[in-house]
Formats: sequence, C-alpha cells, structure tokens
Amino acid sequence: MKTRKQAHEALVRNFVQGRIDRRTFLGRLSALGVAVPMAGLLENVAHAQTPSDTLVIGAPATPTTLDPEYSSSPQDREVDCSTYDRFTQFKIVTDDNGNRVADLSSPPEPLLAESWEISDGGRKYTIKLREGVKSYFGNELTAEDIVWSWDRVFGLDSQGLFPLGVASIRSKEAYRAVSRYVVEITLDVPNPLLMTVQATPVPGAVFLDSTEVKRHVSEGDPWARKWLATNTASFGPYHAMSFTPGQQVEYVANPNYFRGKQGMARVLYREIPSSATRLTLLKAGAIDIAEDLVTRERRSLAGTEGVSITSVKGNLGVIYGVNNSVEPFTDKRVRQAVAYGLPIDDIINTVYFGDPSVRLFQGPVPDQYPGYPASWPYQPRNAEKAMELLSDAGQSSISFDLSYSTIYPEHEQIAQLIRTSLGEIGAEVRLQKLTPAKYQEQYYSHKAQSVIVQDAPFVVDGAYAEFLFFGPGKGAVGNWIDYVNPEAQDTIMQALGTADLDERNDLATAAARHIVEDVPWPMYLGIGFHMAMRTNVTGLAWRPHNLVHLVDLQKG
Amino acid sequence: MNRSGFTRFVFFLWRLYVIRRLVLFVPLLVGVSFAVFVLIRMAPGNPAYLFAGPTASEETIKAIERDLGLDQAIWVQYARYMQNLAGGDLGVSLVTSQPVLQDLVVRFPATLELITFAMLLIVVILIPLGVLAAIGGNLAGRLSSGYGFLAGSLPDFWWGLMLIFLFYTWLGWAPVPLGRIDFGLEPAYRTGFLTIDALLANDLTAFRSAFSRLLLPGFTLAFIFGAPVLKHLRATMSDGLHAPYIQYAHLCGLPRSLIFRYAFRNAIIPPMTMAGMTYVYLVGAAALVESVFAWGGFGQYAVQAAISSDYMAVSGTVLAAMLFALCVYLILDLVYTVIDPRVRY
Amino acid sequence: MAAIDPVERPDAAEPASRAPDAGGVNAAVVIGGFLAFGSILLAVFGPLIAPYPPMDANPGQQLLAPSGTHWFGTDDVGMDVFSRVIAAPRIDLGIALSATVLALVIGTAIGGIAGYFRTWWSEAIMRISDLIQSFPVFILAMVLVTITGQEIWIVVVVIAFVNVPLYVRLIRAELLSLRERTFVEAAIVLGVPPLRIIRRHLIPNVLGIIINQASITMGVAMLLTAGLSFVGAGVRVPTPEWGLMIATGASSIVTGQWWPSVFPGIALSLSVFGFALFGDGVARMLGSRERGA
Amino acid sequence: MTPADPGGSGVAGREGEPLLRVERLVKHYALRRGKKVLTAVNDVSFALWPGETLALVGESGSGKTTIGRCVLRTIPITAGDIWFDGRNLTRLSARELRPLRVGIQAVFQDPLDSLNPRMRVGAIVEEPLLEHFRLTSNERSEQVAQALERVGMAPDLLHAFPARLTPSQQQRVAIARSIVCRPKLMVLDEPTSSLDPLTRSEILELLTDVQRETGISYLLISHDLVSVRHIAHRIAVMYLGEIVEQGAIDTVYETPSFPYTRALLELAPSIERRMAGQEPEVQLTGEIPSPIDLPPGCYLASRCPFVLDECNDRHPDLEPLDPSHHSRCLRETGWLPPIAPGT
Repeated sequence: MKTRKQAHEALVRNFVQGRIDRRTFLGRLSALGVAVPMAGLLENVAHAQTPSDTLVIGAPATPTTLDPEYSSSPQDREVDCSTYDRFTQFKIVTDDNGNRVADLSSPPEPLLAESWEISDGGRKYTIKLREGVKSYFGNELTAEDIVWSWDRVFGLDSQGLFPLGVASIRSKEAYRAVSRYVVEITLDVPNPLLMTVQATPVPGAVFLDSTEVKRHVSEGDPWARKWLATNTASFGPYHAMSFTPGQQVEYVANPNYFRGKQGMARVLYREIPSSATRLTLLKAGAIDIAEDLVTRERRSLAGTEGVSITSVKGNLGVIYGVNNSVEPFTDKRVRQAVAYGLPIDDIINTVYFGDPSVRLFQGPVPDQYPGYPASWPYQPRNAEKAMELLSDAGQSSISFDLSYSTIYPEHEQIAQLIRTSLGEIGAEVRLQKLTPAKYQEQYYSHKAQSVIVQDAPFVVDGAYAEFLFFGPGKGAVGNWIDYVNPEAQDTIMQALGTADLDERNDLATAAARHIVEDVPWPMYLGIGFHMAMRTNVTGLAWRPHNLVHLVDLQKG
Repeated sequence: MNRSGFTRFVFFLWRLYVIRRLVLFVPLLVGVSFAVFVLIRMAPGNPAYLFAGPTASEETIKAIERDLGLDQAIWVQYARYMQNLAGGDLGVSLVTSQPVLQDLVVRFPATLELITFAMLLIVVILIPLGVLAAIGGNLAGRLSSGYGFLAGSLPDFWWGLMLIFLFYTWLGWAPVPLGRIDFGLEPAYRTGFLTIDALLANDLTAFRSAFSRLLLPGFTLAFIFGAPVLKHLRATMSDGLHAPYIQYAHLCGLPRSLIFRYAFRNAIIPPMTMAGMTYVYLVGAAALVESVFAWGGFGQYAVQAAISSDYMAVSGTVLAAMLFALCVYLILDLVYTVIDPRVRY
Repeated sequence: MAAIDPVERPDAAEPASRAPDAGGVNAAVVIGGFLAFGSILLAVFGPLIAPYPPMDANPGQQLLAPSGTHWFGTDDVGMDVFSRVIAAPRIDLGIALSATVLALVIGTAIGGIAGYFRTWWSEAIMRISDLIQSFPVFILAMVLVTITGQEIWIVVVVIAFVNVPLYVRLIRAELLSLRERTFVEAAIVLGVPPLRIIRRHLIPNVLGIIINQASITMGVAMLLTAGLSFVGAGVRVPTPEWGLMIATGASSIVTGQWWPSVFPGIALSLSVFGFALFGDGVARMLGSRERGA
Repeated sequence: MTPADPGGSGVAGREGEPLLRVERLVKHYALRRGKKVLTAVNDVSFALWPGETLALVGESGSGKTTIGRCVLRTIPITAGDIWFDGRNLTRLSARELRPLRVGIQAVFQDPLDSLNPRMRVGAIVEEPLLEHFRLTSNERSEQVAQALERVGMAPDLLHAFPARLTPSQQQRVAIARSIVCRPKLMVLDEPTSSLDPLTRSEILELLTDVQRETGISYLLISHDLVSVRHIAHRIAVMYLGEIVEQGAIDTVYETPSFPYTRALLELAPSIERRMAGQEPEVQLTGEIPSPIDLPPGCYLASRCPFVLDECNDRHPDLEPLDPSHHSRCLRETGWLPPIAPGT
C-alpha cells in the first residue's frame, strides 16, 4: 500500500509534469487532505461570480431602519422603493442617450390605485384600489391598509407629514375608507400634486400591510415601530427577508406580487463602506451593482470588460448650505462673500474630473425644474469682492465648522477645496467629518454651522422643491439651514397652493430669485445620476429620487 | 469532604488567579460600565433626534426622551441599564436598531474565528521559528529580534492594506478582501465560525471561500501580533537551554531529544501566557484590521459604535470584551496547573 | 500577571544582560537614533522645509504620480504627499511625545508611591490600573476620543491615560524589588524622608526601564494616534497626520494610485522602528553601566 | 541597673546612663496562613554605653539582625522599648524619628548593595549632611573630603560610581557615609562577612580606629567569632531570638557557660586547633526547633548533650553568674570545663 506521502509526491509530480490540470490536482490534493491552504491561496478571484438568480448590490451602508416613516438616508429610501408600492408610478421612457428615464412631463400612471377621480374643483379625490393585490404575507390590499398607514403617520408625528402636507392632507379627517377598495380624500385647498407625490417612495406615500403589522403592536408600541424597524410588510415586489445592519439586507421576491414574476428571485444589498472596495468587487464580478462610486473610480472603469455605467444628468445635487440663523451667516453679506469665494470650477475639475453631467445649478432648484431662475451672480470666483463684502459686514476674519458625511468621499474633497479657498478670503473653516448617524442628528436638529448635503427634490415642481428646502415651519423638512425670509416664503406658500401650472411656476421663479439674492446655499452643484453595473444587469431606470428600484432589474 | 479538605479546596480556589479575578470582576464590571455610561451620556448629541426624524415636534422629542429614559437623572438611567443587564438585555443599538446582544452574537464569532486563525498561525509558524531562533546562533537571534522590532513598528491597518495591494490588486492571488465568505455561500449557522459551519454542512466550496478570506487578515494579525510571542519564546527557550539543570542533563548523557523536551516544557509557559494575553488583546486590537477587511466582526462593530456615539452598543462591546478576557484568563489559569508542575495547589 | 499589553512590552521579558547581540548595540542605537532624531528634526523643521503648503488643496493637481516636482506624488485634492509626510511628525510626534511624557510622569509618580508604600490604597491603585488595563486599549481610546470631541489635546490625554497603568505596574514591580535593596534601608537609616527616597534613590534606578518603556510608548502612541485617525476618531482632515493620510489614500489604491497611502505608512513605520530600537539600545547601555562594565 | 532590665546590663562598674538601652524587645512576624506567628526576637534586653562595642552573635536566624533593624527602626517592633540617648525610640513616629537618626548610623553586610548604584561616591557621602545640617556646599565638600580621608579613600574616587570600586573601597564609602555626621551609635550588621580576610582586617582596624578617635559606640552584629573578639568589649550570644549568654568578651570566650556558646566557639575557625587535630568537645545534634512552635523548656534541650529532665519543662531565665556574665543554663555555674587553648 502506498503511503500518503508517496501518494502526495506522485500527485505533485504529475501536476508539475503537466499530466493533470490544476483543477484535478486541487481536487486530488483535497482528497489527500493537504489542499486546503493551497486551494485558498490559488483560488482565482475572477471566478467569484454571483449566482444567476441573485442580484448583489454593493452600497456604502445598510439602511439605518426599514421603517419608511423613519427613513432618512438614501439607503433607507432604497428599501422603501423596492419593497413598498404606491398609488401611482412614473412613466418610464427611453431618452436620447438610450437610458430608461422617468418621463417628467407625463401624468403619473396607476399602480396600487387602479383609477382616481378628482372632483369639487380639485379638493376631492376618490381613489379606487386595484383588487387582488397581495402582500408577501398573503393579505389583500384594502382601503383599511391605506387609512391605517396614514393614521400611523399622524399617530407618530413622523416624516410622512411632509409629503402628505405637500399633498394638502393635513389631518386624519381628510381621508376615509369608503368601501373595501375605495378611499376618499377631502382637501381644504385644491392640490394638483397629490397623485404625483404619491408616485414617489417617500414616507406617507407607501402603504403597509396593516393586517400583518398589527400582529406586532404592543401596549407601549401601538404602531409597531420596533418590528417595522427591522421588517417590511408590503404589497410591493420584494420583501426584506433578513436585515443585518452594517452587513446586508436580503430581499426575496414577493410570490403574491400582482404584476407577476419579478426579474430576480433574490437580492442581496450589501454594505461595503469603501467605494474603492465596491469598485474592486464590481470589476471582479463579485457584485452586480456598485452604488456611489466616486468619479475617479468610474473613470477607471472605462473600457473594463463586463462593466457598464449609466449616467443621467438628472436632478441630484451637492449642496453647500450655511445656517442662516447662526453667526456669522445671519448677515446676508457673509453668505454672499462665501458664495463669491467658492472655487466651483476647481471643484468640478478636481473632484469630478470635469464630468459633463456635473454643472452648477444657477438657483435654488435643479435646472430641469419649473421655476429655475438660471441666474447666479456669484460666479466665477471673485476673492476681492468676497473680502470686500466680509469687511462691509465687519467680519473680515471669520471661522466656522463645515460638516460632511463619511458616506461620500467626494464631499471630503469638496470640503478641503472649500477650506483652502475660503482660507484665502480670511475665513477659517474647520472640517467636521461625521458618521451618518451623527451627521443626521446635526441635520435634523439644525445644529450644523455649514454643511455639505447630497439631495434631490423628488417631486419635479419648483414650488415643491422651494417649499422642501426653504419653506416656513416644520413642514419644510429640508430647511435645515433655517432660512427665514417672510417675503420669499410667502411667495413659496402661494405657489404651493396654486393649481394653475403657469401661474404656479411664475410664482416659484419669483421666489427663487428672492432666494438667490439671499444665498442660503452658497453652492448647489448638479452632479448627475451614475450607476456602475455588470453589463448583464438590465432594466435600470432613472427616477427623480435617484434610487434603484429592484423591480426594474433583471440579469441576462 | 472533611473540614480541612474543604478549607484546602477553598484555598485552592482562592489561589487560582481567576477566582480572585471573578471576585474582583463584579465591582470592576459595575465600575467600568458606569464610567462608560456616564462618559457617553456626557457626550454632545441627543439620540432622541435620530429616533424622531426631522419632522418631529418638541413634544415628540420629549416623549421619545421619556421613552428612552433620557430625561431622568444619570444614575436612574444607569440603574435601569444594570437592571436590564441582569436580565441579559444590553439595550438597543441606535445605529442598527437591533438589540445589542443580538448584534454581538452575530459579530463575536466572526472576530473569534479570525483571531483564532491568527493564533493558529502564530502557534504553527511562529512558535517553531522561535524555537529555531533559540537553538540557532547569533544570526538567527538577530533576525528574530529584528523581526520583532519591525513587526512592532508596522501599523497593522496599513500592513493589511499593503497585503491587499500586493496579493489582491497586484498579484491577484488573494480572494476579494471583503467580508468572510463569498456572497450566497453562507452555511447554516451552527457555531458562527464559517469554516467550521461549512465543514459541518459538508460544503467544501463554502469552506474554501471562508478559509481563503481568512488568509490575508489572519496573516496580517499573526505577523504583527505574533512578534512579541516569538521574541518571548526565543528568550525563555534560550534561557532554558542554557539553564544549569539542562547542562547537568547533558553531562548525565541524557538523549538530546529528551533534554530538548525538558527545556521546551519549561520555556513554553511564559510565551503561553503571552499568547493568551495576545488572544484577549486581539479581540479589541483586531478592530482596525477588521475595518480594513470589512470583516463585520466585533472590533468593527466597536469602531462603528464608538464613532457614532452609539452608547448602548459601546457599553455592550466593552462589557463583552471584558467578559471574554475573563474567560480566557480562566482557561489560561487552568492550563498552567496542567502544564507547569511547579504550580501545585 | 494581568492584562499587560503584549504589544506594548515586547522586551519586558528579556533582560538586557542576555542580549545576544551585545556587539550590535551600537549599530542599533545608531540606526534607531538616526531615525528617531530624524523624526524629531522633522517635527521641528518639517513644516518649514516642506516644498508645498501641507494643508492647502491644489486644484487640478490631484493624484499626480511621484515625479521630480512631487517626489511622493499628490493626493486626491492635489496636496503634495511629500510635504505632508514631512510635516506630519509635528502632529504625530507631538501627540506621541506629549502623551508619553504625561503617561511617564503620572505613571511613575503613582507607581513610585504604590511601590514604596504597601498600604491598602496602593492596592487600590493597582486594582484601578487593572481595571483600565482589562479594557481593550484601542476601543477604550476610541470611545474616549469620540465622546470627548476630536481635539488634539484630548487625543494626547487619552493616549496618556491608557498608558499610565503600564507605568504604574512596571514602576511598582521594579520598586517592590528595589525597595529590598540595602541602599534603600541605608537611606531610611540616614533619615531621608520617603518621597525623597523615591525620587533620589528609587526612580533613578529604574531609569533604564523607564526609557525603554517610554520608547515603546512613543511607538505605541504614534500607532494609536494613526489608528484613531484611520477610523475617523483622531485628528481632523486636513491635518497632516500619517494615519489620516493612509486612510484617505487607501481608497485610491485600487484605482492604481498607491502613493498617497504607501509613503505615510513607511514614514510612520520607520519612525516607530527608530524609537523602539533607540530606546532598547539606550536601556541596554544604561544597564551595562550599572553593572560596572 | 534598672528593675526593667532583668537581663542585666552586663558590665559591672559601668558609670552613668547607657547610650542605648533595649528593654524586653519582642518582634513577631505574622504568617500569612492561619494565626501563627514567627518569633524572631523574644524578650531581649541589653544596654550599651558610650565608647563601647557590644557584639550580638549567633547563627543565621537567631534574631540578631532583626534586633539591629529594630534598633535602627527600619521595621516595626512588636513590644518592648528602645531608649537611645534618653529618648524612647519606640514611641516616636517616623517623622519624629528622622532628626534623631543623625545619632544612629549603620554599616551593612553587602557594601555594593548598600550604595545607590546611580550615585557617585561624593554624593553618597554627602547625603546625610544634606538631610541633617544646613551647610554651604563648600562646607559639605570639606566634610565629605574629611570623612573620605578618615576612611582612607583616595580623593580622586569622589566621582566614581560604586560599581567601579573594590569591595574594600565600597565598604569604606559606606563607613564614610555613616561617620560623616558624627553619630553616637553605629549598628554594624555583619560589616565584614562578605569581604575577603585581608580586607576584613583592614575594615576592622578602621572601625577600631574610628571608635578610638570619636568615642562612638558599636552594636556589632556578626556570626564571625574571630572578628568579634578583636573589636568587641562585650558579647551577647543569641539563640532562637533569645540572648542565651552575655558578658565581657574575654570571660565569655574563656569560660562559656551555655553549651550553645561553647559549641559555637569550638566551631569557630582556629588554625591552631585544626593543626592540633582536636575534635570539638561539645557537639550539638538534632534539628533547631521551629521559631513558629517553640518548645516550653530550654530551646536547646533537644540538641544539648548535657540535657537534664528539667530542661524540657522549664524555660530558664538569664541568670547572672557574676556581675559581668549572665547565662541561661539550668546547670550549676562553672560546670563546663574552660575552653581549650587556641581559640
């Protein structure tokens, strides 16, 4: 009988002499029990493909919560749009570059709402739900689910108040279930945007399977906050099967989905904090989609086999906002000086490598939005003017904090360019790099002195965008810089309540000009929507919220 | 057991260092958890905002503060925390919205697997090298001492990055430096050690994937944290080989292998302590390497918790690390009594 | 033995007398001294001799490969990596040196008292250092820095704080044995008061050990500073600091720009290496003088 | 003789107050386990007059060094009193004691170990001056130079570190340190036992000279009976924490009355006796009793070749044989034959 050692030697000899191939060699080695370490070393990364029925997305973070009412990060929202369906949806068309994009000019198309009727001069909406829509848990969608979901918003005093407010639904009395499949909404004022808002996966527009959720309420927790933080109960295409914060969300297709079979049976949404690693994994084929790559990384992918990049100009923007109610920014001249001092061209060229989709928004709303003023007197950079304004304001040497999130590496580069550039006009900028949680807290509590934010107004409407970011009161969720100007804000509110589109847009433009004069944001940079994917992934569509809808995607 | 037997047993227990540790552990635990608790609560920032979201009114925030007990005096909060702790409840993480205990149960095995693998590498590679260095001449001594200084000077996270650059980016030998296993290959949870779970599930592909992921981070840790162990072993071993009783044994004409075994047996104890301490130390010290390799273990969790001021998670990780240290010291104490004939109780 | 950081005391078990390379002492001291004093010189003059401003972004010059103009290339906002690498010791060494001195002074004082007086409170001091030491050092430092705010002086205090118990333990252990030496008894008989005995007779005799430990602490403190910055719990962007540079540079390694993180890592390693080697050599020399060699 | 001095002060005809009076000194060490104690010094009394040398001799473990330490007050004492120069040292706190220390100095067994390796000779000798006198640095240097000259040290060694000196030089430095502030009493704890014979006699000679010049008193602790005879005036023999025999040096050496003293003397190296091939006449057998479990009778009973029944039952007192000679033996005075010549 041959000893083990002899067997091993013979095997290695065969391999070295080319009589057996590597695979066989490894197989036999492992039979001998010696291959394990070597097999690991020799394993070739290029073969690490994802399974064909599973889509793997590499994201900078996992969601902080699965509860749509508390979603705040883009990752949170991505959960909402992939799991929860809404009354309506955007019409998807193919643009000049061959990208699938939402048609912003078409009216919203039915989704959970089969049809709707508007009466009483735009004050009354009667919505007929689609029948036979079933959740992952097998419960059928009824008007009760809609009512309960909205009740939850009011009960929790949560984020959904904002979109509902935009839709003029301001109290629990505004809506009721008329029958099993009919919901009736009565507004104080006419509102043209209701069904458009309801196309967007924002809190207040997503509907919970109340039958299931109610199983998880408790005395101290009547709205099942605890359970919904880590679970989904939706009528949408996907269901969050498991959620390991900091690691991954695993989605499975809802087998009862009313639109039939989804493109993927299973989706893994992995947290890969470093964009460099996401890039690497995408190149290796270990993930199918890499979210939030920085421009440099996207550029390095050019010509890489098996990888494609979808780029849409879109509405996504990077904002540099200063807190208008905190010294030294209470003085308009200081804000203007900062705007004059910012190195916009350098940022575009250095951070974004002059990418054609990156451009300065000349106003407080994205350039495709109605109400866009297309005027921005503060560029090109003018250091003398900036210093002059500062000394006029008696603030020739100021210092303040600039907060940014760890999520986007490019924001750190922008922050450094801003710091150097403002240093030249006599402003000392202290950089505050914050983890998502701390960043959000600063943002929510309006504590940041100045902050870099990446965001987009989901509803393509000037008045909506202006209200979101600069509106009065707490309904204006995005007014984290505490902008106050009664004149401008009155105009915004007037525009918001105007149903006639031309008139509405004129008012929005007027408000925008006010805001430009006040410079609450010294910089608003359109950065485009970009997604790097394996070429076998198809179906991606851009919508104004810049999020991936899993339902769009399939793997060829 | 008669009385004197019992007394002796009590003395035996007391002389086990770990029992003294245990006795000290409770006040220690209380002290540490209180310190962490107070320090973190003193930090700026109000977690209620995170819970409430941007639209919440002042009343909602107040209500959430009440809910979380944040409105109470710090010692009341602490008492509540300790009360929950006694019931195994470590609170809920702000960042992950999960019970901290559950988070730890997922992450601790990941770290344990990694550092156990690193310790195995140390034992299998470095301990023989240490013995060789002790037997070898001046050059071997210098080499190993040089290695000790070098390894002690390298930042572990940077070394990990360099290894990734070399073996993954450049040579393409190593698997993707992210996480513990290829996506979709995770074996059913049994021990939490993916390699072992894969073997239990008889899934060789999963095992290979998990094992290959262990190599780079494991080697990084072993290379850097094994150096003191090696150095220590070389010192005690060369001491042992030159000890008078060994010389005597030579004079008596005992076989070399037997003499060597005597020397080794005595020399191995201090490095064993060192290895044990390294093991405990790595639970926390692996944090950086875990972050580099996105290991998703305990250390990375601690980093995340700390930099996001996730106070429940921080308290939980600190307590878990202390508990773990205690267990390892217990095992070490027991191992001594077996190995070291001088330790008699 | 309690949770003495194995990493922080690589040499604790090896009496200098057994040095296999007694002849190599000089070479080690020279190399170590060269690196260590090189770092110190850079800490003093680095920012002055840096060819480019180490904290100013340089638009359009981002990620240039090493060349005659930029010896170590540039980083992602165009800062000159070489300038930053040589400006960094002021921060890294500044933090490490202050932390080491602070830990050394406090630790030696406490350890000296706890080692000389054998009372219940010297026991209590030991239990407290046990408590601090049973913490995972890195996690402890990270927690402390993040909750107190990321100021440089806080990093210093925290690093000192986690190192104090090492000195307390070390000095106390040494003093417990030194205390049995006759010259201490002689000093008591001479009527020297206890604190002066500690200062004049005991501490000078542990100087070699203190220096050796201090050189190790220097290294540990530098690595800890860098590690804290690496996870985002240390100094702020854009401070020239090796750990921070490694962290920001790490992301560009995969797109082929290795220089922003490789050079600071080498600089950090060399500096730590220098201090360790130098401290070890000096301790050995002091030890041999005491033996009358 | 005071009533509290049951052991007797030793020498008849001594005038005036003794410089040092130790009364009923007891030193116990508590053992860690259980409640037992180790008795190191058991009810010891003696006195020492100015200019006199009293030798405490005995085997190691007999308690002689402990007595030295008690007198130096470097260890706490269990019971008894130590009077020095009219003050009771046992009643003083460490702080109150410190200024008095100028009067009591010590020289220790291991000269190298008793010198701080990090201090130079000059600094070592200067230290007591710094502690006890306000002098200018010139005055101190002068005193240091004098002291070093007195002990026969070359002035160029002022800046040397102890490790570089010979043992003889080291011990001279230690003596210089002790005499620099002119103490009245010096405790010599085996000052020569680690030295070679030649050095030993040099140091003994030096000590004798110093005593002659300054009138200092020595409490000499030694097991070296040969050296003791050269320098001491009186001797106290210790066994298991007790003084078993005490008296003028010649009396005790010539007519030892306690068997243990006799055995000790016969074991002392003596060239003449060795050359004569003489065997010791008195040999002790058996084990020394444990100081933790002392027997009720005479502590020597188990080893004594002359043991009586009574010895096992009754613990003998230190009885005067004549005014200058005390012994703790139950047998009659003078029963042991005089020691053979040659000692």
